[in-house]
Amino acid sequence: MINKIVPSAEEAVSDIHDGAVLLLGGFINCGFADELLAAIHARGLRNLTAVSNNPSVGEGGMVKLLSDGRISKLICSYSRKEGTTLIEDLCDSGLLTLEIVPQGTLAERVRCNGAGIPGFYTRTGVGTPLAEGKEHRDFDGETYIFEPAIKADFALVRALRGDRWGNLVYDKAARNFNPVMAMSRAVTIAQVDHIVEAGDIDPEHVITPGIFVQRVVPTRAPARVMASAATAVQTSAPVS
Amino acid sequence: MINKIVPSAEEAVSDIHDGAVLLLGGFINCGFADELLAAIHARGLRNLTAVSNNPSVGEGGMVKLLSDGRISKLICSYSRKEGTTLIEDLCDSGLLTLEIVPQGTLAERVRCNGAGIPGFYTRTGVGTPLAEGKEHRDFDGETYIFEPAIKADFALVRALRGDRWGNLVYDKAARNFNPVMAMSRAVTIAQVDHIVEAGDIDPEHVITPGIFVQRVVPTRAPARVMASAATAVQTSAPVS
Amino acid sequence: MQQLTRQQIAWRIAQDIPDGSYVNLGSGMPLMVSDYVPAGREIVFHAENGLLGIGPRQTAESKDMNLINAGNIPVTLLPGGAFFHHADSFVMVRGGHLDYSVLGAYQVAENGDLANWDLPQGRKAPAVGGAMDLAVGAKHVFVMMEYFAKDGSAKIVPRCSLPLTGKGCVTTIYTDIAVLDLIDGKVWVREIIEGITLQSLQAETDVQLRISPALTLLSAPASS
Amino acid sequence: MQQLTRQQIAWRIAQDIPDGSYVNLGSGMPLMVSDYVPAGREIVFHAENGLLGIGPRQTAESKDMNLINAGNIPVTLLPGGAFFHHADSFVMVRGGHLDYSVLGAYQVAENGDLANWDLPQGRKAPAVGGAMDLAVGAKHVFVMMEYFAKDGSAKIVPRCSLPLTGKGCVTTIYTDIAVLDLIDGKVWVREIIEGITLQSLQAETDVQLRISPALTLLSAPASS
Repeated sequence: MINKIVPSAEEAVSDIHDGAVLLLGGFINCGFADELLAAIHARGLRNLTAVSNNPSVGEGGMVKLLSDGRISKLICSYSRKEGTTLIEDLCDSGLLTLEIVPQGTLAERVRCNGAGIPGFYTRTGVGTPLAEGKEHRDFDGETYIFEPAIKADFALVRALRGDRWGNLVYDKAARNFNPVMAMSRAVTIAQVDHIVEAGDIDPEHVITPGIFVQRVVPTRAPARVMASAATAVQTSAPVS
Repeated sequence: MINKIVPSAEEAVSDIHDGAVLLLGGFINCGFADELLAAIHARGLRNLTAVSNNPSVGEGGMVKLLSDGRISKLICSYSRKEGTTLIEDLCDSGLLTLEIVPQGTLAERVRCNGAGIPGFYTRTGVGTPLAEGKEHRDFDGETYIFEPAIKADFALVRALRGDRWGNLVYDKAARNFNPVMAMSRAVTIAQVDHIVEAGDIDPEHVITPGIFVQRVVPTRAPARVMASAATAVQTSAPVS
Repeated sequence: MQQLTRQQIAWRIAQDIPDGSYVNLGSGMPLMVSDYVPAGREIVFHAENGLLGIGPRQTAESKDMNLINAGNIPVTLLPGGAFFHHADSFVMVRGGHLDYSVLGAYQVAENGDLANWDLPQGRKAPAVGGAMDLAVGAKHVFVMMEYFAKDGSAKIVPRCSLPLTGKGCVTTIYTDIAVLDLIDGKVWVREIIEGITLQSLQAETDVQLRISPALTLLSAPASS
Repeated sequence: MQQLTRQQIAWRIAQDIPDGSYVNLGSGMPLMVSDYVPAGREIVFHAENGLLGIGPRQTAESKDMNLINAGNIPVTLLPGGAFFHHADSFVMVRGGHLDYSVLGAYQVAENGDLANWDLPQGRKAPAVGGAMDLAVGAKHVFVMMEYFAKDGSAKIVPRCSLPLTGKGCVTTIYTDIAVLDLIDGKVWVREIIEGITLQSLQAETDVQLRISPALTLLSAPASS
């Protein structure tokens, strides 16, 4: 019988090793697997590479990993953490290396790995500082750059519902990078707010089929996705 | 107001031109936009290129286009039509050119076009006759071949439900290539069994978001997806 | 001379987006464009984080923070909207499925080059987000900005000195003073506010400004 | 000497697929493997046309032809199953997410090369389907075939003379006479039916057969 449900976050992350490359679902502060990240922090792991659109907002989850120097490389599209100089300080002190990747390129580089594709050509970034040192190639008179697949050891995703087969569905915009990270060739660990019976998710509605998910962990604390207007921090860049 | 609903198949295909490249959703005989194909046939169009996993089973839809010599090129993974020598006869008489593409490569080549990607590298086909003449390149000690994106003029898809914004959901295995073809850069025309109000499809359940669909046409004849055991023709290859 | 407010620039841009368009609004100023969609038009707004059909901002005191746009603003979804994942979201962007992208800018060059990220001064960590994909992917790239930078120099320049976001991608620039179309490496003034002459604008701009055959006054309702 | 029937080969293959595996069965003979999953094991069967969790064939007189496997057989879906589109289906295949692929073959070479398409005789139009993706993508590629071709020659050959489906991809061959593992370009006989000697099998095979340290008799229940 297939049962991918692991009772605790601690158990689910117990084989993650120092130096591991971690794919993190989530966008801004929405759809991060915060309890898995906390369990990784509690294990004292170091020298981690995080592939995440942005450092999550707030103080929990990956931010604690960052501020405690556990993450030595961050591959992201948006490295700023509004209201703090955390990222800048870490970079200045040599504790953190940044690789900045356009958001769509980040998603597609992760998908490539999951799809058995070594990388892809894109017009995104051509002529910008992010194209420097990359292979350039013309197709039909347009210039593209080659962006390699991102390989990883573990993917940490957050879902609304999941079953023992690993099928997942998400909550609104908390879907974001999660299905893409789950699809990678890494060991995918899903923090799931509601565990349901196999078959409870209509097969037409499954977003991440169980084949992509190795472990399902119930969320311990109830979802806190409601925020008062005051705490709904805007993290917009000043332009763009 | 957005209203992509076109009352008739005839009107929906009225700007398809001789020599057009058509992407067809459908697999074996399941999920083809048969009424759109019939309307194209009725227009007398010629020299069409069809991108389709296989010639559909039965005598309607694309088979009539094939047998009447309207399709001059077929890009597919499986060109046989069991119980007939239609394809062989057309090829022998020089009326039809075949391009055989592995099934997963076909899907990804179409997705590439929709995603702004000029083609992709795959291990699929390396060392086989289908790799001949293609660019070979090694990544991490593995050999890959380059497969170019497939450009097309129109995509003809079949869906279960659709709304005036062009959102689509499919019926079970009739989903197959349809969302992939819809996602291309072509003009996508969807034959839809049930037109519903915008909002009737839960935004969490939408498979093809309306941005990918330009026209929605109600199916005229009721869906005939039930077959008695006797007519459930097997089209399996003898091996594989 | 009455310069347009940011709200008025947003209003002006909204007038140029036809019914049924698929549009991505960049964070910050461009998000205001959605407040000024003319009555009778349905515009489908896209967000990078997997939304199509974005409606008004949430108004309840308690916000659902799992329903945000790409600028972390709690929004609603209209009937006909859809959720999807980031890879599909950027199939839409990179694949040319969006009709319009509205972006802010620090500089735009006359050849359409766009610089809208990574202020070189200060020690801010880099942030590019989805802007590079939007710059190359959308059929029309509208820039929304003030005509002059804080130091008084025109932000339309012969060549960007700041790091580029995209090459030759900008199609139209909407500013507080003028609307300018970029066509084949030339800058055409399509609209200009009352009380300023093309000569005086040209005198403060290092790029050659050409008069569009359809030149009209740039104005916007005071209430916008 | 009692050769295995096709049903018995299918039974034998099913014994080697562990609980919880993700498996694609090729059209034709390999589909029989799903009839012999040992009690207590849950195997998730995948079909190229966008199904995971395929259950038994439909038994009603009227079949739902929108619920077919890749061989056009009307099937059912188990609780926990899912539908998805062809691009995602081949992310699973090409991306290495399937544990086992079971394919038929015309020839297998000792280096693991597989030839299972495009019979050169006759004038059949070409058909490759998903076999090339399955050959390179699945973690284990099992071949299910008769040991000898109709002309009496062994189908395990030093080098395939027929067009290849995949290079060096086959991991194990299940036949009516023997089970053979392909490891680093060498062929190891792991099981052989009673009443036939390795010597006599070798005499009819152009490839050097090695005796696996774990060699046992190949047998299957008569009822399978």
